[in-house]
Amino acid sequence: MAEFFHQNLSYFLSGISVGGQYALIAIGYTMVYGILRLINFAHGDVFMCAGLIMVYLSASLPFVISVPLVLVFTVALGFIIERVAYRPLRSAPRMSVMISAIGVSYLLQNAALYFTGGLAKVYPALPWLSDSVVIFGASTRMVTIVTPFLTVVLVILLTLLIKHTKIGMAMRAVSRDFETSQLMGIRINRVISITFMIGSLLAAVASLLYFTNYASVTPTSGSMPGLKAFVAAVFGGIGSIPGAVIGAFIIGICENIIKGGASIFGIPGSGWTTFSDAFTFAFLIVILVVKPTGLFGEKSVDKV
Amino acid sequence: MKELLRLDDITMQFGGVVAVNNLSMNVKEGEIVALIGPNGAGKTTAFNCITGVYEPTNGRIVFDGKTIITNHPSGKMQRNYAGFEADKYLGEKTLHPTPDVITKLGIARTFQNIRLFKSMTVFENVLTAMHVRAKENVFSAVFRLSWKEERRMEAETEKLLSEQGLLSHRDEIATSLPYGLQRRLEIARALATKPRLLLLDEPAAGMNPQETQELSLFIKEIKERYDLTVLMIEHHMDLVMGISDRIYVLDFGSLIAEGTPEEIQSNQRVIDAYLGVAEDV
Amino acid sequence: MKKRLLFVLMLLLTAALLFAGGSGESDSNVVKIGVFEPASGDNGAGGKQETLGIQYANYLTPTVTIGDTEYPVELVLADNESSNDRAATAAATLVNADVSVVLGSYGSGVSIAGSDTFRIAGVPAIGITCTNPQVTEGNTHYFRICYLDPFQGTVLANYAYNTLGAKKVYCLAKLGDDYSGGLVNYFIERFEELGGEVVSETFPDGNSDFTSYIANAKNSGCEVFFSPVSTEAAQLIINQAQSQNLGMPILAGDTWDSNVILQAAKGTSVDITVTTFYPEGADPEFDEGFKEWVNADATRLANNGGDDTVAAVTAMGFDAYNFALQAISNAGSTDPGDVMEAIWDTETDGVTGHIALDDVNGDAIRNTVYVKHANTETGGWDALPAVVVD
Amino acid sequence: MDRAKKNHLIRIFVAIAVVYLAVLVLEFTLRPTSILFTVLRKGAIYSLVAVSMNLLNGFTGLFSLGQAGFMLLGAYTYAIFTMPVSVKESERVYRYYECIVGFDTGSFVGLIAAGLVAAFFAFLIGLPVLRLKSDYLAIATLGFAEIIRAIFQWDVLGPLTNGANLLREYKDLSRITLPFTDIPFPPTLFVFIVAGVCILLIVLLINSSFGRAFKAIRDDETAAEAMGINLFKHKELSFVISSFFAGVSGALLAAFQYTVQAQQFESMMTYEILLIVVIGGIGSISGSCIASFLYIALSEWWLRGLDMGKFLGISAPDLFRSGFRRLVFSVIIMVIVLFFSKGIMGDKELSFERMKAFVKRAGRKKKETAK
Repeated sequence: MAEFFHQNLSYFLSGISVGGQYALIAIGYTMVYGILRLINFAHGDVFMCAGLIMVYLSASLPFVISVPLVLVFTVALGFIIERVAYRPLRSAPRMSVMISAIGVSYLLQNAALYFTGGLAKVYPALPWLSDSVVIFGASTRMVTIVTPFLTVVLVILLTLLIKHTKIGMAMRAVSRDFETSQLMGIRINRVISITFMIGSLLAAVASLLYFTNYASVTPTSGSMPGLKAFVAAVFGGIGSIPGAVIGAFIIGICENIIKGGASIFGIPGSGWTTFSDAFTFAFLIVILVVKPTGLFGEKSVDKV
Repeated sequence: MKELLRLDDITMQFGGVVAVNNLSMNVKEGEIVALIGPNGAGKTTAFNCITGVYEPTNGRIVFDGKTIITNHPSGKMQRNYAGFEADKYLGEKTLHPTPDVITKLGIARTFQNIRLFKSMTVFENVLTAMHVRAKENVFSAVFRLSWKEERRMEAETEKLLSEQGLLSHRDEIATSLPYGLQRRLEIARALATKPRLLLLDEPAAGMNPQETQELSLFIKEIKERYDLTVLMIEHHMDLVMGISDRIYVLDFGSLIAEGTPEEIQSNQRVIDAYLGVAEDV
Repeated sequence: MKKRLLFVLMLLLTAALLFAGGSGESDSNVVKIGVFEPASGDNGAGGKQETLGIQYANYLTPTVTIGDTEYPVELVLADNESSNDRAATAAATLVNADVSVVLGSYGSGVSIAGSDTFRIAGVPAIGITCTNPQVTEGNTHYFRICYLDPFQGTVLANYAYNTLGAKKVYCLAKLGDDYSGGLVNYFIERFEELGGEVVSETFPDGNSDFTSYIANAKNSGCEVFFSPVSTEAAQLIINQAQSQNLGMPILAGDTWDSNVILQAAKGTSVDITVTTFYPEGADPEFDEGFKEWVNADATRLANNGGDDTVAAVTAMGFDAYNFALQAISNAGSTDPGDVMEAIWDTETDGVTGHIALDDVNGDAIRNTVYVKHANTETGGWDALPAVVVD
Repeated sequence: MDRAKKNHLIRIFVAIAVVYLAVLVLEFTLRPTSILFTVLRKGAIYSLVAVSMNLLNGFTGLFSLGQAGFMLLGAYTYAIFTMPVSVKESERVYRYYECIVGFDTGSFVGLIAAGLVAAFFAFLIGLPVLRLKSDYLAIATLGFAEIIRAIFQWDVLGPLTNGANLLREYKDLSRITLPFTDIPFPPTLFVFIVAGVCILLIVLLINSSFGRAFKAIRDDETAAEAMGINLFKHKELSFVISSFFAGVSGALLAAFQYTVQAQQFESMMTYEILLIVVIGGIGSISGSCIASFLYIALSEWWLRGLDMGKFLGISAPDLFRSGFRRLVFSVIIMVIVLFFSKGIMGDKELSFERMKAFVKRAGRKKKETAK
């Protein structure tokens, strides 16, 4: 047993850590969906851009300055995307907004492709976070240990913000009933902007953690984590923050268990790892078919 | 007269809200029956139960002597069921077909907030409703092997439109029609499915007295011409009292009265619950 | 307003069409050589270094003599984006630019994918570092100046078994990648023949979490980590091997011979050994000239990965260009068909050794594999004894 | 049939005949590797898949993002079916596996099989998925496409799919011959004929009683159901038919590319097709076709100069370097999505009257601006 634990600890460690990073991205998806009913396909790419911004900034600035600047720039990026690509379509059919989101995603990826020259950029090693540590005999990085705790702290802060501040109340109102809250004098555009900014901020934090672990940024680095985070959000019941976080941890851990399947279950590895990404989607479909509203989602009744 | 539709103990409960409570009623062949009641009394919910949009929590619906819908509270519903007769239908196998099956049986409906196919012309709206009775499959349709059937449907649509006085608007987009004509088109579309029972959900909503007058004639006329039985929800008392053979009154989901227009007009409970309020307005 | 904007947009597009149509003018006084290399995607870094070698050779020898006339040589670059489905279009671009011969590509998959376009157009192509046998097999238009995977895989397996003394090896290839999949396959064939044991896995496209694979390697008791993947993935593997304390030597093929790897490995305790085509220092004259040329221009320096290390693929690119020039001048014509005929019998002496092709598939006859070890302190390569197979 | 309608149909047929004739003429005059053929072929293939997606998204109102997955199924089926047995037995393609498919067929059978396999899988996938609504349907179909991609890369299926490796040497465009002969079929014409016939079938479907039922579902599900239209049956039908044609277009793509590999059928491909549908106008067949050709011409041809250092006669190698084309291209797409959200055609179809009117209006506008 001890031997088993010792051998396989590293799978769970990286599962929990990547799960925490997915969770931070997933919150951005779930909040935006809660308010606008929009799958913000560009969110994963905002995450990737945060990584690239860090690469370029840290080349000339010390970390004390570049890290806060990354957060600021990413938040600004989120704000601008909402302003330029989504706000003009507020009254358009939902499909157009979703297509605009796909367009933004395409644009961000291609812009990244152009500016990086299509090459992978090496992410700088952040002091302390990227130090190696050994826990229970498994060696890993500090960031692996820090991520779950940081995630939980940020989620608690966010929950407090939503529960107890005025803007949080406005967010809840808007996600409950868009039109009525508009009539009640809530400044919808402001609420939506702030939602996007919070989402981007968390994505920036996630990018710091994620790319410290997997230190190379390519134009498509954001798409897979983005999709997985979205699945996590759906799994938890889209619109529900705790749901998204729990979903993200489950997906992160399962994914790593599949990759380590040969070692954990003693199954000879006949290409199981092929399914480490596909698994996420299989999981998603099962959830959607069995419980379409996810773990904590609310059921809505169509009025006839 | 033969009974065409019968509701037995129909209860519809959404979570803790009982929208329709133990409703039993019947409609005989060739009648015009009205279902009235104040806003939120559960009239439209009852319609939705009959047409298969909702699955009633408890009760049975019989159409033309055949049980078409039956259900009893089960699972989570059983624990918080608030209606009557909870175990009366327990033995029966539940049955809740989708709305299209009900339509094929011969029950057609209109909607409270007109639901026309908004991208289609008047002609296409009616033609689409013919699809359900069309004798063709997807191959014969694509390769135009069933062009005779298509011609027949088109001819029938033309006939139906001319009978409803809509032929002059044939190629206009349905939603660009004036309100009254949209209502009329919706009825025409329902007729295209060849129903025996027509359910009208507030056909006179938003109409002025003169239009309402015309509508009442229209309903009588189509009833005769197509040999229909009509069940309608309506707020316009003139219309209801003018053409109904019998009236059911719902309040807070429960049936509070039934009878001929004269009986209803003199029923004290109805006056208290409904007409009294209406007179104030 | 919108209508007008649309109209202007359409006018612009029509104009673009006209210009694009007009750009096909052919200049009969120039010899065109197509460079079919990735400048982006997984293999972008390697592709750029290989292109640099070609460009440097072009800088040194900008003309070719056909008969008695000297013609200037123009390089036509097309980016195949390291993607098999874009390769055909990039190949078509080159063919339409009337090139006499095509050089490339880095990465076997794109070469195979672009191959049919060249075949139909009758344009010869010379593979520089695509080592998968399928590139040249069964066709007469694709040639190659490097050794093949069965050869490289055998050498690597021998090295792992005999020199490193490993009995169990962990192999990691990228899913759907002809290069790494092929090399791992030949490696396994040979290694099992020698009596060793192998654990083999693949990772999907876009994967960046290698910690589980590293844990798998450790848990299955392997002694060598063999992963001849793209430099993109290599960076991540080295990085995570360091943090996870892999504790076994990493063995890889020619792709890892890149300064990207050196930069990632510098200051770590990862033990990396690679096989390659050319060790820096084998031809000092070439090395110095190239360094000077690269350092003279910021773009070149960036394309070389930010420093002036001489990658083996650069040397190969250099040789390929000179080989192609030799073939053109042997053919005495710029016609692709004539060049194709002439390539079979062309021989040159390049910085990576003598180049001559066999008569079956048009593959280079090579018998030397160079071995390098990454020096994690200096961030350079230490040359190990080369392996010569007779 | 009244005369106006008849004239209209005749004019359409004449126009189509002219296009096909033009393609045939080009085929014998231009060099076979001309970029124009790339645009024409790929444009026709994308037209077909865009129209098939339009059938789902535009005409039935089902937001499905599984197109790439069905194209993959079609492409692989076609490649495996039409690859000669001698190639399958040799080591040229199936190098690491023993191919278990012991037969080969002609390209026509291959195309039909490609459609049928895609349709069959669509049928199975549709059973659970089509009960979902809008975004959830989109994300579930996207998920299925990714799962299909992973399955086709699975080692265990290697004897069938060659693992994750390339398939080639099947009946690609250079190997397709006229039936019962060895005379090569003009490749561009072949693509045009297959795509044209398929699009014609879709048009016939849309203008049939079933097409009207699809549109009814798109306009108002509740009302459609109340009119006796079985939602699930019709959605499934639309899904299966759309996937059939996506499969055929996948097969054509495989034939066009000479090689095929599961890896390329990623979600970005579906997004591209969706963008084409939107640019052309959701619910417009001719719009989808026009947009496909424009899209392909822009991305593969007209903007290529942006990558190669020279565009519109302007030479700026530092600005116009690799990747700039795609950047400009995505900006153009964003402009279209934001400012012309109805697309080129809206939900109308192309007709001579409309073209005449457009030219007239544009002419007037031009005069006005000139003043």
